[in-house]
Amino acid sequence: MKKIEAIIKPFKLDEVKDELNKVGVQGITVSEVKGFGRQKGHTELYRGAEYVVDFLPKVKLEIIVTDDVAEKVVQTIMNTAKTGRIGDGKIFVSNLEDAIRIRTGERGKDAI
Amino acid sequence: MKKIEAIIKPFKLDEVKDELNKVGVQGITVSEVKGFGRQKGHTELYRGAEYVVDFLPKVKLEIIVTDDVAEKVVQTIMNTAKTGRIGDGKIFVSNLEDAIRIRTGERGKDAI
Amino acid sequence: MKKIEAIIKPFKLDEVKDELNKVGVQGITVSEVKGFGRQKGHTELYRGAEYVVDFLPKVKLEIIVTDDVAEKVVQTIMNTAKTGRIGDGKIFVSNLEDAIRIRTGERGKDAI
Amino acid sequence: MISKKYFHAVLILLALTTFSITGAFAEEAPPVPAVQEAAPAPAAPASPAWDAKFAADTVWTLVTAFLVFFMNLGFAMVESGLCRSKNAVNILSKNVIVFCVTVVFFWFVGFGIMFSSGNSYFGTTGWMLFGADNSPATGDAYKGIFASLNWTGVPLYAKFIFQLVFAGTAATIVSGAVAERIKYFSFFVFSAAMAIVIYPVAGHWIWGGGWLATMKTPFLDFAGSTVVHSIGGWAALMGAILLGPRIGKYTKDGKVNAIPGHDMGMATLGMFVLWFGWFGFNPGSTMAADADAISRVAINTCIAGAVGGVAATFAAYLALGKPDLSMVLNGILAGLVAITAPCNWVTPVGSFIIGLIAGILVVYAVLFFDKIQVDDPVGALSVHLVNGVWGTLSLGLFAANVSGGITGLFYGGGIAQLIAQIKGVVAVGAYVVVVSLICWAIIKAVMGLRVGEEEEREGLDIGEHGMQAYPDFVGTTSTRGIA
Amino acid sequence: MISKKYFHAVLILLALTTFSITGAFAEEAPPVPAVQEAAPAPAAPASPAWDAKFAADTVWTLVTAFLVFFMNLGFAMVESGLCRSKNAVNILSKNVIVFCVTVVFFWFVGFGIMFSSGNSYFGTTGWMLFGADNSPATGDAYKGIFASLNWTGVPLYAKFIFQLVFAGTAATIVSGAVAERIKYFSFFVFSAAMAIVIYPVAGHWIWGGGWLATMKTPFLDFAGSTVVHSIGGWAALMGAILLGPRIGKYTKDGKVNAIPGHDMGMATLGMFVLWFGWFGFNPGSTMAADADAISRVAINTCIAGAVGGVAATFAAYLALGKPDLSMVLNGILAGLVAITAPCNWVTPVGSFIIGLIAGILVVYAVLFFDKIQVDDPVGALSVHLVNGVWGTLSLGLFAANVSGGITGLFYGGGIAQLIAQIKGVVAVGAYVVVVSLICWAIIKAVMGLRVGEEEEREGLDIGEHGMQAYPDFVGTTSTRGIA
Amino acid sequence: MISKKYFHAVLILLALTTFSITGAFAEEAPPVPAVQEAAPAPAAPASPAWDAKFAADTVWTLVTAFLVFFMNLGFAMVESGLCRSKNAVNILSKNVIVFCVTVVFFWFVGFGIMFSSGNSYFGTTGWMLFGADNSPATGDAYKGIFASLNWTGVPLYAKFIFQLVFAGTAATIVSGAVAERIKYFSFFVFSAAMAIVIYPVAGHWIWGGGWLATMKTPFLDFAGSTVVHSIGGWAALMGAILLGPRIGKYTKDGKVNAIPGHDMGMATLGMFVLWFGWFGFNPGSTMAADADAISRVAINTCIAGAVGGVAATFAAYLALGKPDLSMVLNGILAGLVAITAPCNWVTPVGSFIIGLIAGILVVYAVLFFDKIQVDDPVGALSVHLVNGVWGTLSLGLFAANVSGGITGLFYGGGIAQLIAQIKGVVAVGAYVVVVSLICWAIIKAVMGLRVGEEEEREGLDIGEHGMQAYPDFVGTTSTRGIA
Ligand SMILES: Nc1ncnc2c1ncn2[C@@H]1O[C@H](COP(=O)(O)OP(=O)(O)O)[C@@H](O)[C@H]1O
Ligand SMILES: Nc1ncnc2c1ncn2[C@@H]1O[C@H](COP(=O)(O)OP(=O)(O)O)[C@@H](O)[C@H]1O
Ligand SMILES: Nc1ncnc2c1ncn2[C@@H]1O[C@H](COP(=O)(O)OP(=O)(O)O)[C@@H](O)[C@H]1O
Repeated sequence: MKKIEAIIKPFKLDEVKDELNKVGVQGITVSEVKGFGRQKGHTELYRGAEYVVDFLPKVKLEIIVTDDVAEKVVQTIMNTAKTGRIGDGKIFVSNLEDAIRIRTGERGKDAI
Repeated sequence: MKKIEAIIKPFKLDEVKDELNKVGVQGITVSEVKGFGRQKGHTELYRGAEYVVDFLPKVKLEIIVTDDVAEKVVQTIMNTAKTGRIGDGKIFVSNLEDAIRIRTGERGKDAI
Repeated sequence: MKKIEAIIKPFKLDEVKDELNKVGVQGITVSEVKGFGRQKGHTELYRGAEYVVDFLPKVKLEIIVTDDVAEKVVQTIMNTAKTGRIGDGKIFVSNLEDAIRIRTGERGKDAI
Repeated sequence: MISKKYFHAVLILLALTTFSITGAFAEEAPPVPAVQEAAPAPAAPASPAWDAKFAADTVWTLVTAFLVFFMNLGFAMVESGLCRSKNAVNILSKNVIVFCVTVVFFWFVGFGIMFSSGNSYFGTTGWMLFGADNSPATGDAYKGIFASLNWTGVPLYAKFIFQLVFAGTAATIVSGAVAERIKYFSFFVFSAAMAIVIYPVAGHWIWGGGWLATMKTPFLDFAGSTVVHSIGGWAALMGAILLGPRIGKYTKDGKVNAIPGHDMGMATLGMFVLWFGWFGFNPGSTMAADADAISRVAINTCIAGAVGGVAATFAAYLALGKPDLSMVLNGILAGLVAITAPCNWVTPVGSFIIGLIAGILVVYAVLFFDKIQVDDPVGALSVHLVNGVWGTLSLGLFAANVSGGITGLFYGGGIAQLIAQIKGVVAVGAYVVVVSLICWAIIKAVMGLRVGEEEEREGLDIGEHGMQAYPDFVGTTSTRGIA
Repeated sequence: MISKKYFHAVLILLALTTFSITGAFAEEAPPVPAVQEAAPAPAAPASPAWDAKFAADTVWTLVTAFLVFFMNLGFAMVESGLCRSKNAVNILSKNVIVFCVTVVFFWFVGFGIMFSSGNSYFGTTGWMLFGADNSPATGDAYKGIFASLNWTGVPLYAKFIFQLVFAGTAATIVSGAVAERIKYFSFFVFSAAMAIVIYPVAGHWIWGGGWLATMKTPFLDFAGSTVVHSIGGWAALMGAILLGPRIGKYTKDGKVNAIPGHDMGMATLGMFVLWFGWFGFNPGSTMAADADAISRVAINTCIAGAVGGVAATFAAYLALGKPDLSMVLNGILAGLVAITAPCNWVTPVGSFIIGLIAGILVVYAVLFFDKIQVDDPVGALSVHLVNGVWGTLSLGLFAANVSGGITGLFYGGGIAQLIAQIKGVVAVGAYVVVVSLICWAIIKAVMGLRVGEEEEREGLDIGEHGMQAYPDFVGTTSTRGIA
Repeated sequence: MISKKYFHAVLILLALTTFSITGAFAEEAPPVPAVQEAAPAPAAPASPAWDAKFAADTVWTLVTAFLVFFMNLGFAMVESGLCRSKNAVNILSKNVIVFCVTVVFFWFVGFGIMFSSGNSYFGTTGWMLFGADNSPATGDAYKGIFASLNWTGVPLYAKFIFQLVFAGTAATIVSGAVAERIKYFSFFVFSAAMAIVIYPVAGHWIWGGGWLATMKTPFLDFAGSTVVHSIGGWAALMGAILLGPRIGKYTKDGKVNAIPGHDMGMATLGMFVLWFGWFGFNPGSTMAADADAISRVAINTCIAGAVGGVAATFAAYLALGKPDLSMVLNGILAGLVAITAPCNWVTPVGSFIIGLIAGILVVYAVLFFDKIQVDDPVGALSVHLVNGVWGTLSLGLFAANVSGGITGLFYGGGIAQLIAQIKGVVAVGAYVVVVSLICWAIIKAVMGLRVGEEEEREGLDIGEHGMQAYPDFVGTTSTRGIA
């Protein structure tokens, strides 16, 4: 199994979710994160004092899939979340050893 | 070492923490997430317009443990977080290469 | 590639970010988490009833780097985030299989 | 949630009532004031009939009524702030609707039961304000069916609106104690019961010329420590007991768990709004621009509230180790509730002591209710019930012969007034406990009182109202292209 | 954002104006009151010249004016609460500046256009309050240029401040309907246009002695269902149409997406503050301490608001399945808007029915505007425009001969008043639609109306104001050592 | 946190005092009014003794006092909103307790020092309001110990409550400037010092018949630009300097870091509440329903505030590039502070210019204080100190002979008044700087002023109060089964 983590722009979330749904992904876990990267933040003034807002709001998706569909999921995210502008985000893939569904105790592929 | 990630229902958090404590887990990192899965969200109306709340509030636990206790931890979470109803959540296990305690610089098992 | 996850004290975030920047790290993803560990929380009273605040606010950094700089990143975080007091946090290192930049489709090292 | 059938039925009923009344439009004379001829209303400005006292009294009564109305905001904010965010919409909704409901039913029947002439126990006329009334006339010149209010020379509508906002307050008190677990529409119905039968009947005994007001030594309650606050408090107590505690509040081994409120800024805002409103509540209860009285009442109100806050700060510090802000807020409100009954008859020194005791009392009352496992999320019982009783009794102790010859025990007036006060407290307590228990029980049988366990866990906002108070998380709403 | 050049120009202009006026300081007599000698002002307290009616009227007018001023807070909170957090600073800023701007321009020109003597269409003098005026004199004794306000015996400054806060309200209504997409400085300029030309001209027709007020059966609007609310509403409608809907509100296939507001506590707070302020808005419109009238107006206001809330609760429950809190809040406001025109001429029963219909109307109006894809984030059109019209017409139906002989259709007064009301509604609607369209169009051409797409997505707070409303996330600010 | 011993001691002291007073209950006559016989108080309503002026003046004084009281909420919200969420409970608590403490100590001693007869520097009697007083009598008819307030014909209690809420305001100003680092109980003690010695002594000089009021050309301050705002401002300045800046505010290399407030909605709410309250603050300072004066003061107040807001918008836009909302809020408050001294003696045109300058001044003052590294989280110094001084001086420039013959430099009155104003500003500044420095220093020596570094980092809410303002994160509370 693979764990796919994608950092995307917040307003793309719904679209990505819908597309993933279409390619058969049944579960996603989402969290709000702040990203620091090539996309530079802006400098703001508050009461005359400068501050750099260099952590930008992003959304992180975690998706566990079986090895065979991993690439399709990556492609789907890439196509859907892309705007072509800096700060579109990243996808990271790593290996997962085991997955368990708490409700049933099923393990491995069945648990996804 | 193993990294165990568990997505559970929020109101189970304290119970799970207590049980894990009993089996000797000394550290947990928790974050608020939103989950999309088989447990379907509901459709709400706001001023007459529909919207689907399909991301449900969940809590994610990250626990780093040595290989030998990993299974016990998984079992404990499974037993404690289970309500038997859809949406109870998942546990994911992956491999960890190294762990460091910032305060002391200890590495590996000693750092956990 | 390596995925480095660091749990640190919130007020160290800016310093760590600056130092990582200096050693060439170009991207960081940050999230707010709550940590449970050796650093004990406190017991508070609300309207006369006790409650234990044993999840303490922490910040989690996720940094993807190539294998060669991983150790330098770990050292930098360790040196910068250290206060020498309990609760300074942990660094976890794991293996990453692939990385993709959504904007360009670049993969692997180029994507970081 | 109860079925839609109920509501269709209610709507149709409402429509019918409405039509039957409006059908009579053209024929009927304007309902009020019916005996107006007896006291020609001042017509155009600068007409010779313009009466300075009449105008000043009415301005004062209305302005203070508006302040009391504003207390609805105070209650809404204190209660929401001290509860969890997942129930915020529910609590806000309850606080909004409770006043609306009170307006309708207190106008329909409550005001008539409370103030119209009738017997010693309740008024029997004056529904919807219909009936003879020639206020602003007072004393012997007054002719009409609301004789118990003829001591003040303001128009009937002014009397009514002032009493109406008081009735609203009594009902709102209940809301806090039953928060985070009661069904929305069940609370809705109980609010109506408060406005129709619970508040007006007991109120009639005291302010409507009923038996407590006509005892040899009349029971006294200047602005409602008993009439408003402890009536609300008793009804709330019954509700809280019948509902039982929130899930997780008490563990089997008797431990009390803290369930912190979600927004202390909101709670503090609410307290200040309530204090502000209290300057209408107490000084306005003169229903007349009586300069000496309103000044005295205002300063007594201010001192008791402030001292209540200081006392609660120290009491909380000594009892709990830290000056818990929620306790300080409760302490101020406790001082205000306590001074409400005696505010016209005591000196500032008396107010100081009454407020001091109130501020200490409220802290220990909160601990006490938790000990007996009556779950009151916002401290409504400790503030309104306990200190409503304390304030009512304190009048018998501290009345200082500053107005109307009322003198309490400590000022050499003997024990008569104190005994009258005790009688009133007991009588009202007994009545409200019994009747509100009956009302709660009926509602429980017909509609149910408490939301389901899962709904309680997930929050009443989603379950009862289908919305969240703070839905701004980027992933909460699944609406395309909106970020 | 428009270029700094504009603002430098404006500043210089302002400075010049200021200097030209202040340059004349020493020579000129204090501008107001110019004919003061005719009515010697009461000097020291207790002087024999002290006049009770004059004092009571002024106190009443000022206190209620303060309440109306306070409605600015209500609007700010309702609107911010019902929008998303990323636009909160922007909406708050608009609500703050709109009143400031109105003060300046309504003082400069608006008040003169609206109330000074002139022709049937607009006043032609009284800029900056300069000009002859001997109020508090009334009737024949009054000599001056603001003859349309000589019916009330309060000083000119009191008349002015009361009318000023009304003008501020009209402008604020627009803010809600154009929220979450309009440029800050474009709104700023439109606010000025409201205060200079849109509000005062139509207002002159009705309250300034213009043609609607001097028809055979004069058009009546006691406190401004038309003058304030529907003028604001029509201007808002034009703005909302010209701007188009927010990104993501309507999908191509005609689906309506919900965009929930970010803080229902804030919205509820705002509603209560507005209701509180309405007790200044309506009863204060007597601009005199006329005890009968202010009591009647107060109780009518209270009943219509409350019933509007109850009606919207049930309407929302039946139409949408749940008692949507935002709809209940809108329902109360709808009842208040509707009763604003007729509040002095109807009975409580009339108010009940007017509020009932308003509460139902507002729910379906919200659905309607979404159906025709006019995006109004806070329901401003449904509340102020729809119910401003309804309230104005209702006067022709329910006026019950309780004051001044005004009698509507249902009370046997025939159809004359109703026809007058219709004329007024149509005339004002036509005028405001045309003129506000022109104003919006000019602003669009010169400065642009709508922020860029990216700015709209990211939120106007960053784009227009460089700040966030709730910037407290630990990683948001990158300031060293601050945690 | 200081040890419990202190508090036990204080409590015992308090109890003893209380007993010694209450022990004298039965014997003593009701303390106030002692010489009441000289002026029989109006007894029952409609008695022939009822006096319209007396009633109207008292109603006005009380209603405006309530508005001023409400400003406590405004301060609490502005200050909390502009600070970080981790200190919100602390700031709210300070704002709550500061008023409570002021009530107690201003009643005990402050009012006597400020207004009772004594010498040119302080009053020497009137503790707890005990002592001869026959108000409402005025002029020669007045006999009593509060001669400096005999110009107004309201009961002593009304005079007292109005002055009391003013004293509360002065103390609250300090709270903002010392926010986010001061110990709770140290602030508590300083509040008492303000109410006992700092505010009343300087106040006596100006409003209590002291030396500044009896100079040849008396120093004038209508509603307290100096008495309230700049006294509060000077005391705050000393506190901010002694405390030093918050951790991270200034870097070693002189860079200024922004520390954004956590809730701009709260701050905006606070501003509107303050503005609303200012309509009590300024017009109420007549302490009489003097129609001309209160109308003039009200409109001047409104214009200066509004223009301050517009001016700050443009000043911020030009100086900082964007119309920073927090600056606009400060600008409005600056205009209001500035007009407070001259509001009774200037024309609207004068108010316009005074407000314009105030709005610009405040923006640059904020930048200035940051440049000299005096850390003032909420801008209290820029608003209250800088503009308190400006407003006081402006009276000497713009007074326009509209009341009492006061004429300033620009209106041909010569330089005398301006010089009197400068004297007052300097004298009060010197006094408050010295005395507050001494008070701060004593508190620092005895209890310490500043919380520990770790507590400051983690937030004062946990450290000082053991609670959080917004504790609603699902994992924050570890209470079983509660979700
Ligand atoms: N090396 C990295 N490790 C962790 N997160 C990263 C890394 N690089 C980028 N990110 C995340 O991806 C987001 C987008 O990256 P950025 O460099 O701004 O643009 P792009 O993806 O277009 O190159 C960042 O905000 C950050 O959250
Ligand atoms: N493939 C997946 N990848 C990531 N998270 C998942 C996945 N499947 C489920 N989850 C998480 O687990 C939660 C529960 O899953 P769900 O399918 O609703 O119920 P169950 O666990 O009972 O099958 C989801 O809300 C989501 O957060
Ligand atoms: N085994 C673990 N698994 C996951 N997170 C951990 C683990 N141990 C510690 N942590 C995280 O690291 C933080 C600091 O750990 P703690 O034991 O309190 O102090 P220290 O790092 O000084 O030993 C915790 O709050 C928690 O978030």
